[in-house]
Amino acid sequence: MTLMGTLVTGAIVCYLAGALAALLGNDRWGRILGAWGAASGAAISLSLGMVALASGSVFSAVFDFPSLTGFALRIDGLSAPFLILTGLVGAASSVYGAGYSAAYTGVYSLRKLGALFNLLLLTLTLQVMADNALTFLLLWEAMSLVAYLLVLTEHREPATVRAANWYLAITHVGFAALLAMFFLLSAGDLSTAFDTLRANAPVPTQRNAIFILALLGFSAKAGLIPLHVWLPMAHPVAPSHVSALLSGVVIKMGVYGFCRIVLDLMSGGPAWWGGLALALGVASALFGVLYALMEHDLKRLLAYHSVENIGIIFIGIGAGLMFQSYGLMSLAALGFVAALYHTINHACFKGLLFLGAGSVLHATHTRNMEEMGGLIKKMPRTALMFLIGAASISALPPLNGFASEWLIFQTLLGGSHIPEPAVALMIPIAVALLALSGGLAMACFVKAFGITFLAIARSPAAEKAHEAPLSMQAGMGILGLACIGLGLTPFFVVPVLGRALAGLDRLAWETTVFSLTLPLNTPATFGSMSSPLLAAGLLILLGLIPLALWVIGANRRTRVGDTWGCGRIAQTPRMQYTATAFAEPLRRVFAELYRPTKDLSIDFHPESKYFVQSIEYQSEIHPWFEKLLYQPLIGIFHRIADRVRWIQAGWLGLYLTYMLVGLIALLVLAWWTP
Amino acid sequence: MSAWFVEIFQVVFVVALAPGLVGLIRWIKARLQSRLGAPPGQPYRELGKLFHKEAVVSKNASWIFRFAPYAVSASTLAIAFLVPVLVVPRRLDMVGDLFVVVYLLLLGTFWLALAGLDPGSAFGGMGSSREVTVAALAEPTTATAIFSLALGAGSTNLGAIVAAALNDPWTVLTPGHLLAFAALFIVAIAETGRLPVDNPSTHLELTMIHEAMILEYSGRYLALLEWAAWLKLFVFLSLLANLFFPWGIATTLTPGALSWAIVTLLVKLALLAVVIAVMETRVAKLRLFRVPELLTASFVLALLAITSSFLLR
Amino acid sequence: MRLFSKILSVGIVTEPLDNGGEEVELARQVAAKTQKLLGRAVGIREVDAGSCNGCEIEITGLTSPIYDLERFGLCFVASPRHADMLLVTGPVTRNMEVPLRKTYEATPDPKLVVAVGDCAKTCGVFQGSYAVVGSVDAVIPVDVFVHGCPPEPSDILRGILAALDRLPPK
Amino acid sequence: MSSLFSQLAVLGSSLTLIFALMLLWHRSVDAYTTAFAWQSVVLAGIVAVVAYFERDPELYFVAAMLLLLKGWLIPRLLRRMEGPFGAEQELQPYVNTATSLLISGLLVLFAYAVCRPLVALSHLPTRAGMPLALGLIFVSLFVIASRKKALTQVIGFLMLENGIALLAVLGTYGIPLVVEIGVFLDLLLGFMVMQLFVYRIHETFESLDVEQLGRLKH
Repeated sequence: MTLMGTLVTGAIVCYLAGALAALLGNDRWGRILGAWGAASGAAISLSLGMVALASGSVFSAVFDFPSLTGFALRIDGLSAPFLILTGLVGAASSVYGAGYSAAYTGVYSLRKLGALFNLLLLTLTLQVMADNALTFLLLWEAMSLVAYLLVLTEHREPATVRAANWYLAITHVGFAALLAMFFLLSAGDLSTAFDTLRANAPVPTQRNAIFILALLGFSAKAGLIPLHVWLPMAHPVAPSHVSALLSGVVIKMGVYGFCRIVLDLMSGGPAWWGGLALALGVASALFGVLYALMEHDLKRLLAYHSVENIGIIFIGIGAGLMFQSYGLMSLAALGFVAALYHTINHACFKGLLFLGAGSVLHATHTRNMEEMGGLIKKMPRTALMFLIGAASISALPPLNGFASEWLIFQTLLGGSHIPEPAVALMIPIAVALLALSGGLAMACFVKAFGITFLAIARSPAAEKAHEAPLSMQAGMGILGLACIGLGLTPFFVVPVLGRALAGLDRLAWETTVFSLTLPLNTPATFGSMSSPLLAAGLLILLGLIPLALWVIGANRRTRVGDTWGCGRIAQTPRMQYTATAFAEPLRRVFAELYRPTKDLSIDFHPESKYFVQSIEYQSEIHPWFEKLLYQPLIGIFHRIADRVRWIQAGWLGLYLTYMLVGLIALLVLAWWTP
Repeated sequence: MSAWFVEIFQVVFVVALAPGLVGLIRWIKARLQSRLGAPPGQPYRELGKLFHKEAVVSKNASWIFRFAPYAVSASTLAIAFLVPVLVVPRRLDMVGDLFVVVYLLLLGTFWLALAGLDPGSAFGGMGSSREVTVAALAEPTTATAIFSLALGAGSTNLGAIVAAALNDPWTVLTPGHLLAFAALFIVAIAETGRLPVDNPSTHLELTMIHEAMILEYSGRYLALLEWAAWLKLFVFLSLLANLFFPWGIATTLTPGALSWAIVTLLVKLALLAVVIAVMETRVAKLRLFRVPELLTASFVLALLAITSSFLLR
Repeated sequence: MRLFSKILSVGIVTEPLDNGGEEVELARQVAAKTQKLLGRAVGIREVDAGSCNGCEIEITGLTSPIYDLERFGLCFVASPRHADMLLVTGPVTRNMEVPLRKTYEATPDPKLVVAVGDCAKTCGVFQGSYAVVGSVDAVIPVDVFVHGCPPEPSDILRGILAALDRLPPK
Repeated sequence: MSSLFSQLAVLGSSLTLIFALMLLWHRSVDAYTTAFAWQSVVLAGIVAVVAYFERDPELYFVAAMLLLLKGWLIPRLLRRMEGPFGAEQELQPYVNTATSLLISGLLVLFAYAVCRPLVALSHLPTRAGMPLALGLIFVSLFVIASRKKALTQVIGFLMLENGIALLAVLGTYGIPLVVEIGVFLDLLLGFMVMQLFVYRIHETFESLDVEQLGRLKH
């Protein structure tokens, strides 16, 4: 057995053992052993991905047991980055989950949670290895269902059930699209190996249909606009370590699937494919961050940011596809590498942020930012970790978000090489909107960190907050280190990812060799950036400034006093800026996009209208395009459901008759068709 | 060796002259208001005084508040290292391009905005909220203007852009170039908190943007933040001057070329200082909610800049 | 255009400051070190402790082109944290006692206090009122008093400069 | 030589476009009039530049006419019209300022896309300015469509006319002088008629808000 085979088996065994231990053990040991199983399985997944990238070898296995016929697995370059991010986020969130899920003891089933968590990691690990449509679809459905059950963990909350139902509905719309897509792609035989599919190119009209179906199916999973509605509902209600996995890894499977089908199996297509992906990406990036800004539920805010970042990833992929269609191969490679890099980075910082939000939730029992504040003094380590995550997602140098966003910018700048001017003119608009969403993300995370962790506690719950237990800190620490590490080493990560793409055999890359020198020169020779030097420079300057102060003999005395408030007697938390107030200027600026509803009612004194008894002001923001898109659909479903209600009679005999009729019809059909 | 010496010298030069530039703008403005005004060296005295005063820190503030001045000044200093002020080509060009500069600015804004929220004062929150709004809305213009500059030079590296403009001095007059200059000038005004976006000499908390965030700072912290803000203005103006009108910048390391570069840079900056002072005398501060309109206008300018560079390429 | 031709025709209107009458009274000796440190750059925070606003009108005159306090390196600042000197006017009312103390505490050391107007020293016509705590030096230490009801802007300027030991020679 | 010519032509066209954008940014009719006057001056300058490089003395005459009529006479008349109505302000246009600016930016992009084949065919050194002239026409039309005050619309119309003139100068180096003079006369006459209308609107509604015209139906 090869090394990779051993690793695959090891991972499967670990996950299954973890699931079993969680099911059989008592609350305490089941929880801890389940977490160990998941963590060690994830560590193996991580090393599997690394081995695959380092050796460049391909692992493949076809199972021929009677019960597993047609089940085929294969690991190649494209699977490897996804294995790595599954392993990284999986390991961190299982360690974290060991401490975090203790709070569920006696409230919700810990056994189910632990077992499902292991199963989710198992399906995720296998998903990226699937080597035929049947395996892919089976695992896809299994992953969706396990994730659904995990979202349902706190099943006594009505909001949770609602969110889980939305998730289930949309994920199945996506599944239906994928099913149709694979039928078209494999001409009806779902067990055809992907290798055969690569060799047989479908006709162009079919290709377009396949692309549209793939985009629909995978964007439903990835949470691309307009199929993102389930994401801000389902991610917040899941347990936080599960949210980290959902936002960090599960939605990335949409990205993986899209890359697998469109890049690998169909090896690119006409320019409008890329244009469509790019446009959807830009829209997701912008709307995701805009709605995140208005959100005061910490976890929902993070979920909307997932929509934004998936958008950024699709910008990279879309730009890459466009360049590929114009034959600009090195730029295309750059786009895909940037997208993959951002995928891994997003998994790290979003996982970290969800874990941090989980610690806050654990300590304060609320997700509402307006009831937090001052937590940096109560939970300094969580605050530091959240700060690292916030700086990374805001693409601040020298952390990892910056490295990948910089690459995406560089890719887009290459857009001037596109010979079609009408297309080329669309690129600057994408650049501008990407920059806007980057700036807004920074604003949003100043809000998220500032209102949550800084100033004075806004509620008794926040005052009584406590630092998270060690296991949770360790979970956050892993991802925090990953954020810094990935940020400092783009000169290493980029060539490695380039090699992952070079493994795709039918993509004829011109340049997949990226320079390994310290600065990161992009292949189109557009710009250079060196984040390790930048980080070193910043650190040196940070040291030099206090030194300079000491040299000039600056006064080093510090006196602690009250916050200046124009001489008022005392400061209360209510005098602080709230999250709502913080985002108000942007709400006004983008009023045309938000279309907030306003509701003002003033109670006058019965004697005179110059005496006001109470003023009530309410303003809400409902995503109007969701209403525009989903309301009619839901209406249609309701109407159809009303029409076909007569079928239901609640009488067993009738249902058996239906079955009989159905069976006969099938047999007749089978008899007719040769 | 001498190349590295010049790099260091450039930063020292920028850091040393930054307060003087602000003093000069204030002095010209005072003259335009029929006043004698403080001498241009006044900001140096202010810094000297602030460094020797004690610091008062709010009891609600955390380490973020104390760390932010260092973070802000370090990121601004890093920008001073990256921007070509006197010489091209540069050794440090590979460390960061124009995007790095823009995101380092955002890094400073990020820390300053957090520091504004930290003491829990309403003013600080207001300042942070407005600062991040303006910073976020200025981003599209900046990115688009960078795009149009990069189109001309084939690179986002600052040294390459300046070198390209030096090679072909007539590109300076192309509309793409001029429009991008106008767009970036508006961004520079918004980012450095000058009129009509923010009034640097206001004392009314409700109209402040930048000042509101540093209302809580005193002593050495305040000195660092003020210096960083002045440095930002200096770097922004010399960036504008050198990217769009690179005449005079040294291409060799001879003392003659360097001193000529210093002279031309000072002349360019003095001209820009006069422009800013005259403009600040002429225009009133915009209402906060007209600022986005101004930034939109700058974005449209940048977009036009790109379209015309595309066409003339 | 019209604006700038006007500016050109008006020219500089700032009047030189001479060593005027006996309106300035040094309440206590300011440390030489402080005077040296604050010498030529002073941030001033104005605190109205309950005045009739007569003094405020005169203080507003300081920023005008005629008196132009900026030529001495003085400027008004927005927060006591940025200030080196408090310019206090009026008798201290009960409501303003705590804010005045808080402002004094909020100002980083070393700092100076200049009390402007007769009320600040004697409480003026408000003396003995139930709403008044007393003169400014009853609440915080004062370095210089400037007499007058209200004092002229140039007297206020002289008072500020006296605290810094920078009065122009007679 | 010809590169300088084309640079100047494009620069001038960009300037005229920017003056049109000012209409969207400012709110007072006074500023609109100023913008229009400067735009006309720049237009006259472009015509003079074309005349210089193409050695076409007739165009000098056209430039002078432009300067006199649009740079001086019409702005003067416009300012005089403002007198009786007081300071009119465009406070609530149909589309807000920021969105208007974005839309006009996109309109210019669109103009570039539309002009692409035209520019590719032409060999004139001025061809690069043609998309900008078309953009000016689009933006002026947008001003007329999105603004409520009658005076703004009049200025929008005048800028539209400037755009057409610019396109003619850049695309064909001007039309015959006779036609040009006829156009000028038409323009003056049109302006008079519009002036009359504006007076009547004001008389009837005590306001220059063209939304009020909807009331004429009843």
